[in-house]
Amino acid sequence: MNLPLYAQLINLFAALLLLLAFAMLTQRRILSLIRLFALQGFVLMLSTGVVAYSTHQSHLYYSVLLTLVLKVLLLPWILHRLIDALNVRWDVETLIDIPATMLIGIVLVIFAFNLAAPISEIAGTITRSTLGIATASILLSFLMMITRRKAVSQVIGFLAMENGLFFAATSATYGMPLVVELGIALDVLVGTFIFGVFFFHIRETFESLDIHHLEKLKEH
Amino acid sequence: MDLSLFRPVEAAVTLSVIWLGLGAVGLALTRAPRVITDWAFPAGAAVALALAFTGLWAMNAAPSTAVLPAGLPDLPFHVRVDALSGFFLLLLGGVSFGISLFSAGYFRGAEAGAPGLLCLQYHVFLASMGFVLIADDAYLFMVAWESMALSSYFLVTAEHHDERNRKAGFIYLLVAHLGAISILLSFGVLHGGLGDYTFDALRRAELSAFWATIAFVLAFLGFGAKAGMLPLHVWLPEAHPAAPSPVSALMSGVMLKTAIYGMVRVIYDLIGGIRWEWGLTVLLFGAATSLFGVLFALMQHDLKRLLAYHSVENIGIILIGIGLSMVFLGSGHPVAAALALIAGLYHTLNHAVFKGLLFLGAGAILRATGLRNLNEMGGLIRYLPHTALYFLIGALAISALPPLNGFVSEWLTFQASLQAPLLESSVVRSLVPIVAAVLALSGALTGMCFVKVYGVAFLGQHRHELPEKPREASRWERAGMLWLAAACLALGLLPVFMIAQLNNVSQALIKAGLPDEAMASGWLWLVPTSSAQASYSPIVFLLVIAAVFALTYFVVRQIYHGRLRRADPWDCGFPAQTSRMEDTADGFGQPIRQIFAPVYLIRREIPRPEDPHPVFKQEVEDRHWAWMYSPIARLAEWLSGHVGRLQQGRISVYLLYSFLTLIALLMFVR
Amino acid sequence: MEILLLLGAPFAGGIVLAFWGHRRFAPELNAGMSLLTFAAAAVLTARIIADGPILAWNENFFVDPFNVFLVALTAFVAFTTSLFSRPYMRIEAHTGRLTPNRMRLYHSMFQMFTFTMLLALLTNNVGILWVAMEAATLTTVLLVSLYRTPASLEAAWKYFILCSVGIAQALFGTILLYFAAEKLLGAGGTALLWTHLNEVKGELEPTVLGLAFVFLLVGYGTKIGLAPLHNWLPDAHAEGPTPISAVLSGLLLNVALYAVVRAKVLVEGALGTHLAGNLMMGFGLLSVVVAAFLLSRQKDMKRLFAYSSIEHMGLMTFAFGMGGALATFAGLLHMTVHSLTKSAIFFAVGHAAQKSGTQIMADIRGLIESNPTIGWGLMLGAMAILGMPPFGVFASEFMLLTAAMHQQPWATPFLLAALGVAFAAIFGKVQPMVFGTATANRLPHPPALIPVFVHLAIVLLLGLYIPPYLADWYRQAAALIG
Amino acid sequence: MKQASGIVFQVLQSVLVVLIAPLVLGWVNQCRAWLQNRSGPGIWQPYKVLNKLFHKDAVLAHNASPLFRSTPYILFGCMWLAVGIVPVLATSLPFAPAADVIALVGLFALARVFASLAGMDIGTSFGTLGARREMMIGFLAEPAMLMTLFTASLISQSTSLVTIVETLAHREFVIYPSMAFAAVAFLMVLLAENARIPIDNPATHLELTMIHEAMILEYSARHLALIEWAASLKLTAYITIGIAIFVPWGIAQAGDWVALLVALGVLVAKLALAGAGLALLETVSAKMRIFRAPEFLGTAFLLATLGMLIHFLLEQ
Repeated sequence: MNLPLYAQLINLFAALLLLLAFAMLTQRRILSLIRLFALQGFVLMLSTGVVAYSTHQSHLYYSVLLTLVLKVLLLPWILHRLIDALNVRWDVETLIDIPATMLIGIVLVIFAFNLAAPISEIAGTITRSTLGIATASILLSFLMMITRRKAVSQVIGFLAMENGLFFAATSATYGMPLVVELGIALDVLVGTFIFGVFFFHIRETFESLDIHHLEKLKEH
Repeated sequence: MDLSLFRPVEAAVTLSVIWLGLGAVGLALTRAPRVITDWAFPAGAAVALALAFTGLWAMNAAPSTAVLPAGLPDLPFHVRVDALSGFFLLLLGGVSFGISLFSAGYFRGAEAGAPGLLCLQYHVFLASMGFVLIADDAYLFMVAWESMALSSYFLVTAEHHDERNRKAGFIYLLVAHLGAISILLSFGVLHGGLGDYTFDALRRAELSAFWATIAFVLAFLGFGAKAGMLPLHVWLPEAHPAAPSPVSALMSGVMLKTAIYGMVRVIYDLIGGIRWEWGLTVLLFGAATSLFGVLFALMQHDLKRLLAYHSVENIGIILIGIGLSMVFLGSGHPVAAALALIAGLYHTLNHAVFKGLLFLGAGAILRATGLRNLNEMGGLIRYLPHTALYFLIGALAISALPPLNGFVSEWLTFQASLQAPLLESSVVRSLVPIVAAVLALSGALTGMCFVKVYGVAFLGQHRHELPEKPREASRWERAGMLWLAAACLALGLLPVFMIAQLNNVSQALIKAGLPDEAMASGWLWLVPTSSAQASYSPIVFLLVIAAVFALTYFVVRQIYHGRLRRADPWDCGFPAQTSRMEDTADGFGQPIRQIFAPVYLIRREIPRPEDPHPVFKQEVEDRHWAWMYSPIARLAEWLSGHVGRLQQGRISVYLLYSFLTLIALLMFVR
Repeated sequence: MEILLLLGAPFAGGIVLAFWGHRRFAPELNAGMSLLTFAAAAVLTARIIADGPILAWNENFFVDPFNVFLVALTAFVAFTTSLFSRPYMRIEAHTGRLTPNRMRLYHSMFQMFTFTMLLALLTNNVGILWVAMEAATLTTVLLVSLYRTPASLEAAWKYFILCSVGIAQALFGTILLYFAAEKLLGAGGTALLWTHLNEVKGELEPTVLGLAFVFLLVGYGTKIGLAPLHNWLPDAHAEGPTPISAVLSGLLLNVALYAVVRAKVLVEGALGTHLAGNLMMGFGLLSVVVAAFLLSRQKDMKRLFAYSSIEHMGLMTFAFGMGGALATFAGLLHMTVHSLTKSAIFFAVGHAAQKSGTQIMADIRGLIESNPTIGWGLMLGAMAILGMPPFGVFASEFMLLTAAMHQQPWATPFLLAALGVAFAAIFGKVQPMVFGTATANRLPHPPALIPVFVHLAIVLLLGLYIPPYLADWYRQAAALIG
Repeated sequence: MKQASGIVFQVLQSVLVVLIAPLVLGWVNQCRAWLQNRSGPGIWQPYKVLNKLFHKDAVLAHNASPLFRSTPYILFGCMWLAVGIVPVLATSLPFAPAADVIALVGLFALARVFASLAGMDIGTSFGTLGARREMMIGFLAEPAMLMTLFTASLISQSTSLVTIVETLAHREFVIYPSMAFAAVAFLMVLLAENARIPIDNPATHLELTMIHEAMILEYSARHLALIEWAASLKLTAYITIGIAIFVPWGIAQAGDWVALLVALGVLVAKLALAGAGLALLETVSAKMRIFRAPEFLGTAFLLATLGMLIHFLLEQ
């Protein structure tokens, strides 16, 4: 089948997003995690732009702008500042070793595609196949949050999940209503700030950002 | 005044509300304890008396209903007073009258602390019992039921500095609450999904045999737990002794009876369509309970604990009566059923009276000597002559000795069990006599137990040096005991009147009563079915004995002489006589402990031969803890241990939980 | 208009207190703002009772019997909590556990939290609802770690991560909802308005809504504290300052449940099956059982009552899942009485902890002597929460259990066992704290126990007499939820 | 007229039985003496003993309570009532309906309780010991007795002795297997309740074994006399109950003077036989250890219950 160009582009970006999600899942070093996160944001912005252009959804341009400012520039910058301030550049050790994580990830992707298939059937939008990818990247970043042991990388996982959601929103439904988008963006921003505050508190309390310090409250 | 406007139900509601009001007054007057003891409690007693008369009135009047302006939106509080609740109101009022009088004297700086709070809890307790008896919808019933448990819980823990009292209160409220939930579920079964919880609706809903049986079992267990039926009795011997004595009297005398009321109300009235299998269940549980209760009572040396175990026994006897009537009713012999039901209800009343009396007596002893342990008492008849007399009456009554009231109800129960030949199923027919045998055995054992109690506590020489000479009970206290003792005599000598009243109850409840011949045979002769079959006249009984007594006394004095010499006891010429040589309470129970050894869980500490100060210790414990309660507790512990593993602090694991939940649900949905 | 005031008061309060929150009069100001909010809520409620549901601000706000009673409840509990927090936070500051800056943060965030709660309740826009829920997390997370102890940090961190991740799932659910709706209602704002969705719920795409509900349930369910998503809840309740525990238990959980119920209405409408209800029943029952068994292991009293909150939220979820007029009525009533009782308990617990300088139950004895009001407050509160009549909790549990016995008999043994275990656990731990011989010190400021007894009085009233307007208010709500 | 003669009969019977009760005791002792190749004291001995006792001065312990003093009279009254109720000579006496078999057992229980309380009153070691043993015997004997009587009353559909006697006496002779069990049980109870061998030995004051004697150690003179008399009354009452239930033939209706004379003769014969039999039994059997007593009575209880069951299984 031959889709129109922009549809192919969107699918390409979608594929890129998935790839990046995998890359983040396997990435050991925090710095490069942040770079990957920024890159993901960038791809997200591009895809949103294409969708906006192709479907003439004017309000999507705002979200393009939003993505650029927030996900490509602001958040990575904040994260950089954080790890500079806390100098936690060392490698991230994971709970499960990388290959196993990869395998689980692949299983998840298949699962997500199956999940999204029936929906994509009924999707009216040109970008039907992307929903599955969005779902997949959400699950993948979830998996990443589970497997990481450093607070920072967990946060990055969370943000990546937001990206996945955002992508789902734009590609599957041409974006949510603007007010909602703004609200979401605001929450993400505030959230990140608060995360930052936490890093400092945790650090000054435990001299490290390793979350195995945070395992005292338990039931046995 | 127009009686059509003012019916038993209004009277009952008003009086219960007045009780609540008295409680509030008591709380308000915490600063003035004397006012509370001198006015609030006597006022409560007056209310009780009025309530008793209301009950009597209701037993001879048509059922009257009313709706209170409160409750759930679709379910305002319905109240109804019919013959059955009338009878129990009579019980509540009559017994609590004596107890309130006693309390008026007792709570002046006795065991329990602030009279203000006590007055509140005491009267709320009474009022909630009143509401239990007149409730006509499941919700009001449950509310009153649990308020009863709650207020009595606070009374039990009035002495909360004592660790044992706290433990007792805990077990008590726990069992009460579980029982309540089971009753609640029984109501849930009964109301066939129509969102209406009035008892009328519950009566109307017809159930399949299966669901009816479920409802019966739930109700039986729920009320049984409150009544102290085996094996749910464990709270009773803990809680009743812990409370201040008048409260123990109230709990043992009246509260247990509300459980009987609930059982009769729900099984006979609401569920209906009684099956003889149910009756057999009740019968067997009753027999086991009565035997067990008295056997453990014989092992006690704490007076109040002993009395509590006797409550267990008597509940068993009452259950035997009710079970018999259910068996007869279920196999279609309404007249015999009526007889058994009347026997059961009459014993309910009698037990309320004499058990109340005995607990008050125990209270008087406790107050005079500060003792609860029988092994330290002795010779009290010389210090507390009045209490001794009243206690003797109570003891004879509970031992089912003619001509007192305990005997009448046991006699009726025997008569009912002798109707067994009517039954078709030969199994049941041959089970009933065995139950009768058990009843006879436990009756005789009760006699032994109270010879022990009275002999050890009041007779002989006292085994314990008291700080000062014990003082006889105050006027209020004596009045309370006198009232109940008189009731014992009256119910024992003139049973016919009460039986006639109970006949109304049974007419109203199972549409059957005693045959007319029985009713027609006059006030002197108590006749269950026909005078050819059996008859009993306590008055003739008493008169003959009295006459012979007087005659002999007179004759002996006249023909011979009345000369008398006082000397030391002879005792086979044994030189020394110390109080340590007489039997203790434990010693008195020793033969029983030997004969029924398998029943008990006995822990002995036998001193080593070289022990300079040998101490022989022996504890008799209840097996039910071992085989029933501890395992449940351990199971819960174990489960919670494993559930606790879920939560072991690692955030990654928590994330994993939500992740897996998500995946699982997604798979489930697709 | 009332809506403007209702939302404006706490928002303004949040801004103002962000600057003056450390002043001497700050607690009074805080209480005043809450009072203003409560007044507005009362007016609004009166109006809704008078002339039915309203839509405001081009349909962005929607008030119907269901949410207005939650609005009133929220405003009321927020107000009483602010009253309670006056002496409480003073004492905390006095004992040096809090610096002025943190007082500022506390007061401002308290108001902001109220704002987000009310916004979540009032908005008609499912998306805004989500935003408000997330914002609620953000406002409270720093309060949980207010004491900066390692434990509080850990609790806050878990709270933050778990709730954010959960809420992210909810967002995806919302997106799917929008995705399904825009085909019918077209792109743009209207497709997220609950009223519109409710009208067309019949035609919504079942498969999509099924998925959407799963994500929404997992998302908001994390906030409700349904097992096994509940793990943040006890930590957050136990480590934060007590007023926050009170509002978390009393308000946040309710609002999250509100969101799920709103979703359930749509999904059931779309699927025509009872799937959503069954899921909710399953989660509810699981939470009840798990919480009941965890109760007996607790040593920290705030943790204990946190678990009891999980148990009761489970009961409500079960009730709403079961559906039917009676059960839903019971659920709504239980929402009300639970938040009142639980916040009252937390008030009492807070002062008890301050009085004896610890939250460890084993070290607390004889409250009834050291301070009878606290002692009785705690005892009666515990009795109420354990479903002892004549308190209102019993009324709702009565309806709930009887309804369950009729509709879902299989569930009643679990409920029975769980309630029994919970009773044994809580009661067995509260009794020794209240009774016995006292071990306690004086408080620098007189405790505020009026709220405790006001709450308990209302709960008692609801147990004995439910005013008719409240009743048919519930009934209308029940009719809405179905 | 009927009433009047009924009253007369009632008084006559009671007085008669009360008067001959010691004679029965004396007869039993005499038979025992003969069986043991002793020339006994003669059957009038009990009367002499009573007379002697009545003449003596009563000696009372310092701490004796009113209960202690009134007990002998109560016992005597109870036993008098008992023999007044049991149809010894004639049926349908006016007092008869006042108590049925259950009440009769209750009456004996009442007497037993008072006796034991009196035993504990002084607080001597032997008194309490006796009381405890008495109650231990009693709590097994009483239900056993009740069960035996129930067997009879199930056969005659009534618990009133009169009806039992009349149905058993005046219906055509039927063999009831259940009654055999009942009879054995009744005999055992009789032995136990009246402090006879093998349970107790009335003729000894051996501390280790005595039961009944231990209780009344502190009594003297008139009190003791009354107690002894009551004891003999009790024995007579039990024997007559046994007669009435198991060999009721020859009893008279109230108001029938001729039949009365016959009945009197028959009664004397029956009593003589019973007494002799009792003596024989006591002679051939040996006193058993006190802790075997429960087994003995337990057996009686089981036999009686078994009798009832057999009645239900065979005779319905």
